[in-house]
Amino acid sequence: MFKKILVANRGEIAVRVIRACRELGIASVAVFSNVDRAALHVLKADEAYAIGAAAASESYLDIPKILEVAQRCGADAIHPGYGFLSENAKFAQACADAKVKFIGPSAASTEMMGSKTRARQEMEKAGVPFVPGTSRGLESIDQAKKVAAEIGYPVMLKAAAGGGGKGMRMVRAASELPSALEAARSEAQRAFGDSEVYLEKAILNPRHIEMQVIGDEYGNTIYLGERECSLQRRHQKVLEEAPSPLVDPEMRRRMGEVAVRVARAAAYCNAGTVEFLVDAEKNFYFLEMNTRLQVEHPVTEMITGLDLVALQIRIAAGEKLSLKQEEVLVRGHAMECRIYAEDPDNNYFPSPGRIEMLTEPAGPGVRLDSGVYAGWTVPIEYDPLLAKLIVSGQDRPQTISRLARALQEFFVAGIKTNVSLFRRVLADEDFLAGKIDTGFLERLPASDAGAEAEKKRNADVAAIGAAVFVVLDSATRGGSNGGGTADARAGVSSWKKAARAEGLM
Amino acid sequence: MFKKILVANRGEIAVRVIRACRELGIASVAVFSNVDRAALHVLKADEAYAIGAAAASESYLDIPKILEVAQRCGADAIHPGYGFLSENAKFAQACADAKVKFIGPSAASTEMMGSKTRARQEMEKAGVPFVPGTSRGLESIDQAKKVAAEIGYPVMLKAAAGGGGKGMRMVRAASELPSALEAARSEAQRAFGDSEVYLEKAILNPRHIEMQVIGDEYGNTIYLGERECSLQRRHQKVLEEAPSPLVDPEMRRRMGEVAVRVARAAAYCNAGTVEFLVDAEKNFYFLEMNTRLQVEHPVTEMITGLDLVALQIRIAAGEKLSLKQEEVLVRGHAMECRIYAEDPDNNYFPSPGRIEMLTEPAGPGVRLDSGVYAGWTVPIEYDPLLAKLIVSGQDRPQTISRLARALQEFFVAGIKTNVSLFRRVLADEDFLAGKIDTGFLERLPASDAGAEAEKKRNADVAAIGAAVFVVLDSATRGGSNGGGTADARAGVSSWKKAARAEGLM
Amino acid sequence: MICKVAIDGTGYRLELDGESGGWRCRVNGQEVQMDAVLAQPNVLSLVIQGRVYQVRRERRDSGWRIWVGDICYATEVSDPKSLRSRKLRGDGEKGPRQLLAPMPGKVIRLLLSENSPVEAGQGVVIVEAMKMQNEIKSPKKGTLRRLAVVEGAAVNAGDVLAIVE
Amino acid sequence: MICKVAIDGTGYRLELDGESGGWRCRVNGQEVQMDAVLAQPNVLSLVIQGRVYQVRRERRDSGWRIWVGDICYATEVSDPKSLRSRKLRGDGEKGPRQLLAPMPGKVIRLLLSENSPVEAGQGVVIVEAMKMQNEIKSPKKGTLRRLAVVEGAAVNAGDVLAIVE
Repeated sequence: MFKKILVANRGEIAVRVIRACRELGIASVAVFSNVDRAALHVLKADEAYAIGAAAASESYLDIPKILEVAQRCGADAIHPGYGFLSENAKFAQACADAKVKFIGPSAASTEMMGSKTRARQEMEKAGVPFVPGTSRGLESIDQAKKVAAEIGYPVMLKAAAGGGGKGMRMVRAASELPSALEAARSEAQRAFGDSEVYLEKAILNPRHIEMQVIGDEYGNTIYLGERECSLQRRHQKVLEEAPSPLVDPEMRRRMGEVAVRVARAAAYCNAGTVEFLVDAEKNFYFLEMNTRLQVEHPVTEMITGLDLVALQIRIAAGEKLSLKQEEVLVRGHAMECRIYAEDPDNNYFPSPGRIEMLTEPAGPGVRLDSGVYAGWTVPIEYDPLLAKLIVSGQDRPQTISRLARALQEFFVAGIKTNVSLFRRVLADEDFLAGKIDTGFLERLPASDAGAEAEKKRNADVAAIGAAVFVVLDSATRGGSNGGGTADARAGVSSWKKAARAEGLM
Repeated sequence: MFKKILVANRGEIAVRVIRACRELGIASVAVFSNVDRAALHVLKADEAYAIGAAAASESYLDIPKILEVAQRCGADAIHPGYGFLSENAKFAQACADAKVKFIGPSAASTEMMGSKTRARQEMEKAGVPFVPGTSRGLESIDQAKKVAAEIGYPVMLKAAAGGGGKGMRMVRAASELPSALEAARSEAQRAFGDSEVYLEKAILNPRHIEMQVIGDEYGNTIYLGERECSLQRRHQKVLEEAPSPLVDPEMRRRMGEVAVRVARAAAYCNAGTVEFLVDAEKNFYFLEMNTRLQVEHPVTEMITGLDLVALQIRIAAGEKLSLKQEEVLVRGHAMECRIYAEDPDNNYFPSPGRIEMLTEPAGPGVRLDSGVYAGWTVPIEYDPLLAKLIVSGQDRPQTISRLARALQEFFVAGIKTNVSLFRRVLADEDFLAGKIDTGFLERLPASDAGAEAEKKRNADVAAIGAAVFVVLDSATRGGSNGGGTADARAGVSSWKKAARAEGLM
Repeated sequence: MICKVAIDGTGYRLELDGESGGWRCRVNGQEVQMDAVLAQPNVLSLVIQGRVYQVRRERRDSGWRIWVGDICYATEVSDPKSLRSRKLRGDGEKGPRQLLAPMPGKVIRLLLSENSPVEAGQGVVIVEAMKMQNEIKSPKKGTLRRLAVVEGAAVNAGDVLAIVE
Repeated sequence: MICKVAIDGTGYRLELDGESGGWRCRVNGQEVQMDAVLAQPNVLSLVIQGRVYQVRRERRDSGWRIWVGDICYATEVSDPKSLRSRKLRGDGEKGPRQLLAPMPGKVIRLLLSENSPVEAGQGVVIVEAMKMQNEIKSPKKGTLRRLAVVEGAAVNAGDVLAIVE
């Protein structure tokens, strides 16, 4: 087993990997950019090293710097998390050259899957079902127009090196194509350092369902069930669940077997995810393979009882997969909410800044994978994901009501979060019935009648609360508007005494 | 289903029940004594009512007051939690008389099991295996001496109305019997309002293993697997796990079937626990039935995926048990640590007081059922249980290393806790091998070589940290020892600027 | 103690009084059975006629935010002048309107030039933050009177990006 | 800045210096590569020669407690006098010794009367707290010189219960 693992990431996923390392008795090494010195992953690691400026290209994407730290501190493996360098075949190769084990698939597998066009060619050979489109990067706007006209609008532009919605554009008409292509290319260049973009038929309001697979170095590959990831905004997943309300055991088996076939065709080792588009008739089409841990891996962990990060590490260390396909025991239901620093009342604009107050949910069936803490200033440079709230229950209805309860316990002040969005989702009848697709969030009414009624009803409570704060503030300061004890750590009763002593009450 | 449930308890279990109510869409009502106005269960409930003085006899044990609140607020059911009135048949009867549903077994079942002597008589009739002893309360010291002489020392004195170690005394010789009997009687009187005490043969260092059962009002009764509860100090459980490392599937089935027979003999409805003493030869003896939810119920929830409190409420509302014995799907392993406010370095004396700092563990496999928060003053009047840390894993070794990781994340200042005790337990070779019995904690060495070495090694880190605090304090106050910004919510970098501006650095 | 507060712009007059064992509270002259304790800094537990509320305060430059559970109220206390001045701050359709940066970030593109006509909802500036491109749109139809930023500029939340007239 | 601290009674001399971009630190004259940030009130993150430490401070009447991870150190800072005075406080076997209440609670039983002989480890007083009876034992063999409490008395942590000589 490894002695020391460098975690080439930040935020909640770095914390997640550090926890797994600790549970395996492996020392963990954090790396951090200038704005992340006080980030949670740095606080929680065993060792930590600065790797440069805030811009990811000068720190979390800087391969030589990261490898230099790994060798200086004696790390024998690197976990890339998701995003950043996790699907960068050059990085995997550079690790191999430096004799540091990359915890993930080989550079060759990553490279094949990393180029969506090449992946498509290989997977078509292996008989995997596909959505019609180009299997190569677009060379010109004219070519794009021609292909789009052939397969018919709407079409989807996608970054060949992409993932997570970056560099993706839906195009509904030929007139939109030039500006959309330019935007997609520039976003792809900025996000992945590669502007290659391809085109395929857009399936309107499909479901997005993915299958977790995992394989060891000895050719054993199994699937661990699907995740329903249809709730997306701007192609960014927002809420995931497992199992999918759509998928029955037979469909699960078929998808699982295709996913394993995909992995085998790529000689894939370690944890990976095969994404499918599913249409209204339950047909599924291969979308891409994510050659890394997914953000939403916890929902699979909850329903299988497995620890995917620990399995990743064990497999990378050369262990055999510890269970067979028939030993995968799926039980119950799980959902994950991605808590983003964004303002749902203001077009979901990012909301970085200082977390002034933070109350986190807990109790039965609640798991929180967080990358932040009260007092931490969320920087503007990175992904707005603050934390993942994952809940599990006996079945889907219990999981939903538990999630609603946990969200009610979640409180953040100082920055805005999308918590209120989930309240609307969980109250929606289509959602409750499992009728979801990638257009769900767009159709979801922005107004929340329940919240508005509650707001009206409780306005006098807010008034009373405000007045109590005024009284408490004045009780020790003597002023009428000072920043008194109600801010500080006042005892529950001490202010009352003080107020009485000063004749204020 | 009920519309409103009054929770006749406090602390973590009241919070647990309130959460279950919220998930079921039921309004929850907290009751509180004078010292509990700011307690977490009050903060989390939908409604809250004061019920009297700090002494439990004047509040949490005051049946008329609690029923008066239930009727005033329109609660249609009462959940008693554990302890307090949970095993008081008079309370169950008073609820029935007041037409408020008591969430638990009938007064008759509780009464039968509540008197350990009567329980013994009934269970002997049903052919349940027993430890030799009196099946009636002791009438005199002379009788006690006579019985003890017959069955041989050591013997155990137990409160007939008891549970949780209160009113229990091990007696090793006849000379100790008078004072032990008096002490047990007075403790029983104080704890349960009933001084009846009985006597039985003490089985030295047995295991304490219990079986969870649950039955509905239609005669369906099933078992949900065992819990290993051998780690006890002063007869108070400290760490529980499920499954027991001792119990194999065959033994589980036999114990489960005896437990179901016990429940049936008592016409038992709702959740209950049948406790067994298990000797070195794997013989198990009926000890008692706890006619309520156990403190340690979460470990069963973790391995079965069920929500016992939700099931309790559903059954009390007249629903049928939703699953059959063969549908109980046990997966993985779980452990619970009871975090007590007590000082492990000072004979485990209680340590009530103000919680100055609190950091709670989270992440994969970690569940925290807490009754406290930072800033809350733990009162001296009640049980020292602050919170329960429950972790689950794929198997026992993973669960142990995950628990160790979670304990490392747990930090409390202001009051002392027993967290360091668990560190010693988890490092013990016998514990790791599953070789535990009720004498384990007594035998566990008080010293912790690992911690002592770490303490020595890191003393200079403490010195550096202290000096940094001195610098930060002086940076804004100008004094050398003031209570400066390091207390307050200073930005990560602002103090540096201040320090530089004042030429201190 | 008498206290005036405005909750989302609506004024309330409160009389609060603490006796031994409890509070007395009047809201707009009407007696309300209420108890309050400060559970944590800026976190109150209120019990009003038996119902429990968790009330939190967040201090902002513009006043307080008072949270009742997870619902947020813009709150101003005891300063009638600021109430009045807020009402005077033009939010109407007439007159020049400022485009403010809704979050800190970097201006990566100007979509229009000064003095061009602009539709309501048309994009004016793109600000990148947290790896997302956010199009800042005109709140009204008119003329882009001024662009206050250049491409590449770092902006803070609330900074003026442009003025539409 | 020069700073003297005592950690569990052992003295350290520290020189700390903050430059732009980092700290300089000497411990007992020896240079140590160190960086520090205040993550939360009373919570520091230290990185010392690459290793990460979470250091917390708890203020007590008797000085600070400094926690490195979950290990606690009694700490006194910058006041040589208090270091000396602590050493003078007799904790030896000779002379009268006080029995102090280790926690707040209620005295429910006196097990000995004044002037009775007492063995080391013998119970003297029973204090009930958090529903548990706690026997407070004599730290030495001698005579119970004084009982400072009566049955039923409420005591706070640190209150003198009895004196054994």
